[in-house]
Amino acid sequence: MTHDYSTQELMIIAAARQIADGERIFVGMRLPITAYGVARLTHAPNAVGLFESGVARYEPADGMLYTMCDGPNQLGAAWTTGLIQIMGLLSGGRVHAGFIGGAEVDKFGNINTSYIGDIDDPKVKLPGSGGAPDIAAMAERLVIIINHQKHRLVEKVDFVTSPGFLDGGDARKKAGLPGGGPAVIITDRAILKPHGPEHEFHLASIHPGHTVDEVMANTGWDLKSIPDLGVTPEPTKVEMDALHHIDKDGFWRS
Amino acid sequence: MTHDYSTQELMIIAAARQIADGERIFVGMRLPITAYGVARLTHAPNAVGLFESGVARYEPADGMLYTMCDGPNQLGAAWTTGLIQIMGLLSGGRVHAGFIGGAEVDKFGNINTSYIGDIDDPKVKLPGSGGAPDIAAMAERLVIIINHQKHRLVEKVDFVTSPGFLDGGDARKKAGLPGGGPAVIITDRAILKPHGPEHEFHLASIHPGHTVDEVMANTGWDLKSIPDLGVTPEPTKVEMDALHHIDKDGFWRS
Amino acid sequence: MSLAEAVSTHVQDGCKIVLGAALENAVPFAATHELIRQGRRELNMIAPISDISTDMLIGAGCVTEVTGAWVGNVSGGMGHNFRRAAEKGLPHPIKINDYSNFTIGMAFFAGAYGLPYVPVKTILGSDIMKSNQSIKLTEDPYTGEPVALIPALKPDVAFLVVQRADKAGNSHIWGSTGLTQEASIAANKIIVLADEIVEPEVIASDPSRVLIPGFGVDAVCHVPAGCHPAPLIGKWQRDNAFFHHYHKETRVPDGFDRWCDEWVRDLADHDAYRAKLGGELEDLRILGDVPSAPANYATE
Amino acid sequence: MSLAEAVSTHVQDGCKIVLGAALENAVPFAATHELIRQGRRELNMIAPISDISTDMLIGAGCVTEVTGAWVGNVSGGMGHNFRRAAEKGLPHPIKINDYSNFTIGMAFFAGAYGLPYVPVKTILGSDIMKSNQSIKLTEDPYTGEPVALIPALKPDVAFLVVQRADKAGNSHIWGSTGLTQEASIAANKIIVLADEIVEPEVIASDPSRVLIPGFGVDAVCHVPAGCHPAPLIGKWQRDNAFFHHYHKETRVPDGFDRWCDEWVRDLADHDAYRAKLGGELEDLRILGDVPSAPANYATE
Repeated sequence: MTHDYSTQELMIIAAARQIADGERIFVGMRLPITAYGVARLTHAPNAVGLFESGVARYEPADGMLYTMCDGPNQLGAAWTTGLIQIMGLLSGGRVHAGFIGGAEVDKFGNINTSYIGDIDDPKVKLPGSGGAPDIAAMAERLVIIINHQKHRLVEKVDFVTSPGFLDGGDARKKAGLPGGGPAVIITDRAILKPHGPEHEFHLASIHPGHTVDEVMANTGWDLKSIPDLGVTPEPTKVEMDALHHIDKDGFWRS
Repeated sequence: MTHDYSTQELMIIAAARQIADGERIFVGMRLPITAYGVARLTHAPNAVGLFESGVARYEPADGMLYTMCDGPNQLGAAWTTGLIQIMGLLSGGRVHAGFIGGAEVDKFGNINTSYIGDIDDPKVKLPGSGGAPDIAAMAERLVIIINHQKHRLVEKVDFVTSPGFLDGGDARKKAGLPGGGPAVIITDRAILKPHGPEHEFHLASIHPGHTVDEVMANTGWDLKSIPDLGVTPEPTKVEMDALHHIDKDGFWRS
Repeated sequence: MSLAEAVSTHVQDGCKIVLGAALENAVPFAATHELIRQGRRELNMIAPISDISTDMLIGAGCVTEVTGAWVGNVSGGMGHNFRRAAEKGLPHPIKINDYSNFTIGMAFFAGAYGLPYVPVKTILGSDIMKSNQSIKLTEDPYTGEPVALIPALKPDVAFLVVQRADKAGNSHIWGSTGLTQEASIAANKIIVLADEIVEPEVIASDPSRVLIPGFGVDAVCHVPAGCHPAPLIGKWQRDNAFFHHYHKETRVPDGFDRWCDEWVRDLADHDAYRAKLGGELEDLRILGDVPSAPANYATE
Repeated sequence: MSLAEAVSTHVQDGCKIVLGAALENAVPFAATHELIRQGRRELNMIAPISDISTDMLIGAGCVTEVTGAWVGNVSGGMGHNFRRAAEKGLPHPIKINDYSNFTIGMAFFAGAYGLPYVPVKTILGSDIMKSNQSIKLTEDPYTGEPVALIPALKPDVAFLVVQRADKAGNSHIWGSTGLTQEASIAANKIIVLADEIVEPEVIASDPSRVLIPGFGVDAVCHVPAGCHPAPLIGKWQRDNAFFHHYHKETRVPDGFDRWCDEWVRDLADHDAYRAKLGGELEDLRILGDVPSAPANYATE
């Protein structure tokens, strides 16, 4: 099968579709900021992008960003202010969605970016949380982006940096978390969504060219599928044109 | 006896002497802001004036102010910001002194600017607290300015808007108040200071031309004197020159 | 959107309203007048200090609750309508929720940024803890020391005067801002009264000057001198005589009614108010130019 | 005052230090280097995110405690020294006090403004509540709902890079500021690294642009490009290659030592560092001019 898009481009388009018009989104760098740009150029022209350091933007920055604090992300911003003002929107329940990644995610959508192994004697000390726990706790919904490997999609994370549905069922609600929790996991092989009263992540669609067996073999828990399992819709021409308009250098093509 | 200063000018100079160099002072309008200006021009050239609306100044404003928010109080300020930033200095224990007035003050330096009579059916509803309780609670010391009349200096205020020593003794400490409490009451007849372990306000000095009997007759509690009761020192020429430099129109002369 | 339309769309009887939160500057008096004209009732007016704005609304019978630190006339002292309502129930009784300036600041801060309450020491010892029953005296669980909890305060609508905004409500404010940012972010709706409407490029040239971004704003109204008689930094001087006049005229209820007819009810809108002020208003217009040093946002 | 003098005067072994709190811009790397040169030990580094600054200090053996939300290399990912210290105790073990960005923000806010603690919901459900034992899980006394208490955090010294300051430390900052204001006000001492020293009139022309007033500042040092390799809005672009180079060179302890000798220990001061960078630094200097629209502070 030939596709004139890369896997990463498919992931970007899938992520862009998670943004509705007029929404306030915690964007983050790299793949999600590109997805935000595509959404703005296609179906969500009035979305607002938020960055933890204290930046809100309408139009995404012109040019490549290494960090959210780089000059191009501040020039012409809607608002350059403090962390409390921007993350306070989250705490105040005024943010629709946030994108986050991680080293590990488990079947209930809990994310680890802190410690692999024992916290007092970690095998790997990861950089830490940044603002991800705040986003995971408070945003109406969370979009998780991660590479689909068995050691990344695990039965249970070693450390819950950013809470998903915790132990499943009503555990998240009982813990007092106001936000809706993770709505989707977008990987390089498939899309997973929470299903049923346990909120366990199920296979929701498989990217073109991949198989259920392959996806299951690369997942660290006994992955079930939703009843109407399908194939992830391919990017439309309009979406790809928008992506190419942003990604002029073809960074995401390979 | 002739003096070439008015009573109000004497009060201003007495108030100015309460400011030490380098201190951060909650100033307020009218008499205290003039006192602040005199202090800056004489013994406290590095004092900093704070205003609740969100203003910090080195030099006092040029010209007459009706409110702390007037343009002249903002032009050339050290900082124009929010209320939390300025009053937060107070809450954070970084303010040396504050000036406040009131409708009533009692023998323990408690101040009422809220309700005369019963709170549920007040005889007089006063405008309210503004930031005075915060200043009274937190500043290292409080300077109270009030006209010396029997219905203003009372045995016990109807409503403690801004706490002094509460019921006296260690009541203030027990209530958990971090600031040092009222250090002085400057009136148009005398200066009162807390004395002894009860922190009851005593007569500390009498303004030139006034008598102990007259002061006592105009005080609503059985006013005692400190052992070394004296006469309030007259303004010096340097102080009066500074005052006249600020009060060019002679507002405080009569 | 006209201010009349913004008020009729966004303010219902019984709303919790912030009419400016910068204390004595940038008070949106034009919105005060419009609320009186449209006869809103049972409002809860929330502000640390809004000079005579709250007093006017009380006199006009719009208010049943006052939440704040101070109500009066900064030039004249007492607010006569506030006194009559609190002392005699005229035109009808009002409930007063007392705060100090810092504690109402913390209440707005908590409301803005999703904190259920904020623990403070600055109100300890004050009888405000007795009169305002939402404030809880408790113990700091770390030290055992007394601490007062100030619960979050979330207004329904905040009206704000800004020096300049674009059509989308992205707003520049300078000078002291009191609780403008916290009160507006805490509010469910924000209505901006822009003294000047400018091109989006002007606002975007300085995103650090933005106090309220447009994505949080529900209506933008172009209302020159909407702050009169309060000052607006770089735009309008304070009309001190007007405050004294109000104080004198409103000593008795009849006097307030006459004042309110003349200055509010008999005028169609803020344009008519400005026309009535005429040269008095022009004398307050700031004509000088004392510009800020530029900040450079170039990226290379 | 020279930066070397400011460090030797104000920083003792064992201090709690903030080296920038704006996240990835305005990081005071010149102060990082000076702390390493002067061999400070047992520091507790506090910051939400300070890019590779914290990693350098850990590698140089200056740090025994890290308090924050993220330590790494924003360009390269992991911070090798941070990993070695946490995983193998090299050069020696460090204690990690985990926070999320918003909760460390609230800890600074509480420290700045005299609140004993701040109750938040944003950290509920996270194991950070277990790893950071200063955070208490409790019940909101108003609703009975779970809430986490974040106690006040008060650094000993905060170093801040600002675009311009006068000699007294009155400072203008623009662009996003992260927790700069809260962290510095919470700190016992503030040391300003001014990219440019200007006349007092420039700062006074715009008091709303002041983030840190001079009366809170303990030392002002003129340090052009003191942020390198981090960016400073309107002044310096980010040196992305430098971050990648650091990441590559510091994979092994010997590599870090060589890097640290070359770029820190063998250089006398920041002037020598700038001279060594030479043209590479000049290429990052922002030469364009995209000025903010002026704000008028005239009073009449």
